[in-house]
Amino acid sequence: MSILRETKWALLELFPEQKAGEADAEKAAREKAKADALAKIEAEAKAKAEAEAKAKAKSEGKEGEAASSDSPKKPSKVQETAAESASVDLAAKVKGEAAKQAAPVEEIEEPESDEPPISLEPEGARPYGVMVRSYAARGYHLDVFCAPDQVVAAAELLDGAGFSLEAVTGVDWIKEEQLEVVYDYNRTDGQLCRVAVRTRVPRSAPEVPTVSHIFSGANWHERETHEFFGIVFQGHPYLVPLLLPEDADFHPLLKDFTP
Amino acid sequence: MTVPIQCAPDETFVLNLGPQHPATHGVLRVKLTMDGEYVVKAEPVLGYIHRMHEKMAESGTFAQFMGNTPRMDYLSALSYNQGYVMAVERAAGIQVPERAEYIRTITVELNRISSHLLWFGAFVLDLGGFTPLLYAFDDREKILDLLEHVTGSRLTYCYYRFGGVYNDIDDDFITGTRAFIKRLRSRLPSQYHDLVTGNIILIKRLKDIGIISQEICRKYGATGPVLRGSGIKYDVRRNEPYSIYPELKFDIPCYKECDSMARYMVRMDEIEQSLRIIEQALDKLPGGPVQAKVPKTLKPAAVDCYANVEAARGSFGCRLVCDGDKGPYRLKLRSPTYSNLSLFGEVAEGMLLADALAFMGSLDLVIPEIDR
Amino acid sequence: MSEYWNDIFGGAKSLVVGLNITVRELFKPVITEQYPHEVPVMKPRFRGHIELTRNEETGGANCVVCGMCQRACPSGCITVDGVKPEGAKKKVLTTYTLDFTKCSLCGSCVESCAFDAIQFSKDYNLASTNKDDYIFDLVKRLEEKR
Amino acid sequence: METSIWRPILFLVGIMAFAGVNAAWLGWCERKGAGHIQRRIGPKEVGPYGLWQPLADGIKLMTKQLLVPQGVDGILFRVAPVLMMIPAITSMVAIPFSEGLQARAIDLSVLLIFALASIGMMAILLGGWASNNKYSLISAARSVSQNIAYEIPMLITVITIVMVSGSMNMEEIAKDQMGGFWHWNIFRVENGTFLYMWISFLIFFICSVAETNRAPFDMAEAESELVAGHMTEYSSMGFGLFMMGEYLNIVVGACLTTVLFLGGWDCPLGLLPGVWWFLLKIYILIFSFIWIRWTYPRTQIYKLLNLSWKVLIPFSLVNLLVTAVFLKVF
Repeated sequence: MSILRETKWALLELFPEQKAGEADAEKAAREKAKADALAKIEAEAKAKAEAEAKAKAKSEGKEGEAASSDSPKKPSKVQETAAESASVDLAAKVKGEAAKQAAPVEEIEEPESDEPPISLEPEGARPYGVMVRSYAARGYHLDVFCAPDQVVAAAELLDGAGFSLEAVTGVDWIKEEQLEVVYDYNRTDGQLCRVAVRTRVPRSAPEVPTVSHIFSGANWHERETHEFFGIVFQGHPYLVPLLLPEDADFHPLLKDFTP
Repeated sequence: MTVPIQCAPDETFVLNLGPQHPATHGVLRVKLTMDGEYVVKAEPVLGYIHRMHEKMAESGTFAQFMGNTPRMDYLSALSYNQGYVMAVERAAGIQVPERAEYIRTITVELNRISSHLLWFGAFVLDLGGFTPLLYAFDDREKILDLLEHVTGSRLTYCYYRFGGVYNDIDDDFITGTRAFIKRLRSRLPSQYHDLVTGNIILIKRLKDIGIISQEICRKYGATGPVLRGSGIKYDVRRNEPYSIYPELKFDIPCYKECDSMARYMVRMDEIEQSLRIIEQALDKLPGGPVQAKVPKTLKPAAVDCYANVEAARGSFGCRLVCDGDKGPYRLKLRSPTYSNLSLFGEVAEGMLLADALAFMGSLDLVIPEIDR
Repeated sequence: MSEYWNDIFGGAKSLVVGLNITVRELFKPVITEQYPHEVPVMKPRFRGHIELTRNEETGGANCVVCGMCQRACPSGCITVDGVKPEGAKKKVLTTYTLDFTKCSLCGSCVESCAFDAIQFSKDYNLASTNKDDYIFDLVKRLEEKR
Repeated sequence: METSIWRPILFLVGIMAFAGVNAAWLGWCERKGAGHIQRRIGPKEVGPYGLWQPLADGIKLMTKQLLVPQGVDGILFRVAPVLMMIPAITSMVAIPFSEGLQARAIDLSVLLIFALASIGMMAILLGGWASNNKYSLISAARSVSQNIAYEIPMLITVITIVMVSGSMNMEEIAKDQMGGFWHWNIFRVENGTFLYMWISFLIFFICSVAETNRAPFDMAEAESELVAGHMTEYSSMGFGLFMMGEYLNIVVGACLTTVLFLGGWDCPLGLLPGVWWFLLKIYILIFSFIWIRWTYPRTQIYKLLNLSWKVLIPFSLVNLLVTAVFLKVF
């Protein structure tokens, strides 16, 4: 199981509803894929040996194409447009089929491709949950949107999984009267998986629990976010301005701040 | 009349190291609680050169922020150029021509060498050796000349553009770079390793000083040579490949000792690896344009993206939030030394003053980058 | 115990090696440039403050007062103004002021210019004790240069 | 001659001139030497080769205000720089520059010089303590522990020399080494013994570097840790006296090394009068001080004490013992 998948399922613990939905969908997909594969194998059995070899070669070529579109090295225009459109589903399906064809019959039991498919952009407001993003287009793999009180649980989960906290920052969505706090997690053990955990709090009461007891490095990042956005990190041991003067009572990165 | 030095009841005293102090390389202030020569508690106080680059980014267009990027880390300015440019390219979906990627790699690696050379000199200066600094500057000067030839400036380069580089390199630069590689290769063993690395005084001062465990690295999000000196083989160029690095052969130096000497060795080995990278990139340099067709005013769709590069001091991250306007809606600049310095307080506890300063030097701090 | 002797003998050797290197450097020629006595030549791409390019034909500025540079400047240090004489097609430049105190030499202005009207100068001796010396009137400078 | 009033006056003037010239121009030498080691020129603007630079510096230092910060111990603060200079100049009284060229022949001149050298350390202690500055205080504490640690091996090696020469009079010790460099204490091969004396010389040399607070043992000054150590709060000539005292200590250290180990004014080739050879020897030694300073990084105070207690003192004790055995046996 790839690290991306593993982390996704670990993080889905926070969102039971989405997890159940995803599990169902995955199960359905798996069954469908299984049925497809079985049908295909039957069809293949009927076909002649030469034709089979030809088909296999073709599907392998397809697989290579599908795999290359997932590789982060060379972002191509095609892939970017594919990244967040419905065609991704198709690509995943093609890829899944290709994998099945190439794989021996015994491995049909685990048909899903290693990388989870890229999530679709939700219509309207985004619900709490985990989204898989195209690394080439976004620069991170998993995008978690959670309630403010789930931030600590997410941090604990990722800490247990060996992630390190790269940065904490805020975004002021003044039109929606909300402040967003983004936590960037990364791994340093050679496996590539970037996670962005984000949460939104109302501008009028910007309070988020601290994660500085889990990641010591969050101490400074939270202090910085506090002074720039006025977000209060509850339970932070020393929430005084870090970069601004000690007596600064303004929050410069708020959109309505004018120096 | 004598006013005795104020002492706390437990006989500790507070030593204000900085903001102006020879060993803090700029305007870092460290509040040290000392017991004799032992550090009981160390608290870095930042913000003396804070300029709020992130707000400046919000107030202009994408291109207008370019001039700010080199002012953050003035020693590896091109890495910062690259990080920001990559973030914008990612948001706007710009494809960079191959030649431009090669030129970027060559120049950014030259810049990395110059940054490491300056660090080497400044670090040995922290340890009281003055001469190696000037030998390092001698070599660094050659790099600055080369880069000035291409970019037009010597320190705060503003060379990369969205979709390419400002202007092409010429044959003078290529021959000059090759000559420089030869020169530095011949000087590294004597002027650097024999004079400094092998010196018993230096070894005694750095061995087993400032041990950063892998767990501390992870908890504080340390990156770059600090992380690689702690035995974690993580380099953005290799682990999260960008530009043309996947096509080049180079090693990631990594030492398991976790002490200041390990960090020192990582940087010295990185100089050699960067030379290797430049050599290969020069050999493979393709022709073609150096600038993609990019609209004069960029207007990427509303997107939230992240770009990461390996700057000389670690992983520099750029989180760019766009709202469909001509400029960034929010630009978060994640500077590597910010995280690297944040572990100073924990690790420096119980150290001697001289060791704490040697340890601080081994972190390779650039204060404008921390304060932004 | 062997470490103890290693430290002494190995250490002494490393110290001698170091002394050998520095004494050899002592007899090598100096490499520094004696700045006020030897004036360096700036590279062709050197990015100094901007100046107006002279039009070879007219002898005046190339500038058509489109204001692109003014808009491109992140720090707002350029002020351009011009008048359109009766019957003329193009505007004629009257003022081009560069507030060098704010300029960060990013070169956005030169890049944005579609008429090749501004270029980087090679001046670098710009020290002054008077702040007003850094408000450059580029039109005047162009005339002086002529 | 011995009773003439002119002799002390001449010597007084001579020593003062020697000390003054050295204190001023060694700074120039150091800067020039450092410059060329680092492939730069060093001072060059004032006079030919920057030779008048010390005068310019001196005038600058003297015309500046001597700042006495609030809260310092006024008397000690003012006394300390003077205390740095006086013992260094006084030591020169006992140094034989050549045969008969000694201000005052004192039987226990070696002892006198060491006694005076210890006072120099007091100056750093007082200056550091009186400054009421934390860096200075740390510097003072460091310099005391350093000086105590290094005086022991230094004195033990001197005892070896005294045993070999059988005298504590510097002139006698020098005379004992006359007649070619194989008689010098450093290479002494009389009767095939004392082949190990160069070890004593090395110990003594390392100790004199440490005693004079020179890099790599400049724990007290340690500019990258303690700003300027005991001199942090000093300005003007207070600072100047400390600097000059440092250079004079180097001169005294070099003279002492020359007399004890390098045969004093003994001339291996005999081309010039002895005093020139003496001067040549001390300037070679001083150059090596400068050379060392601009080559190595600084040690750390605990490593420095370790070096003394774990390496130099055992070695010098063994050295003493072996010498005693040799003297008794042969």
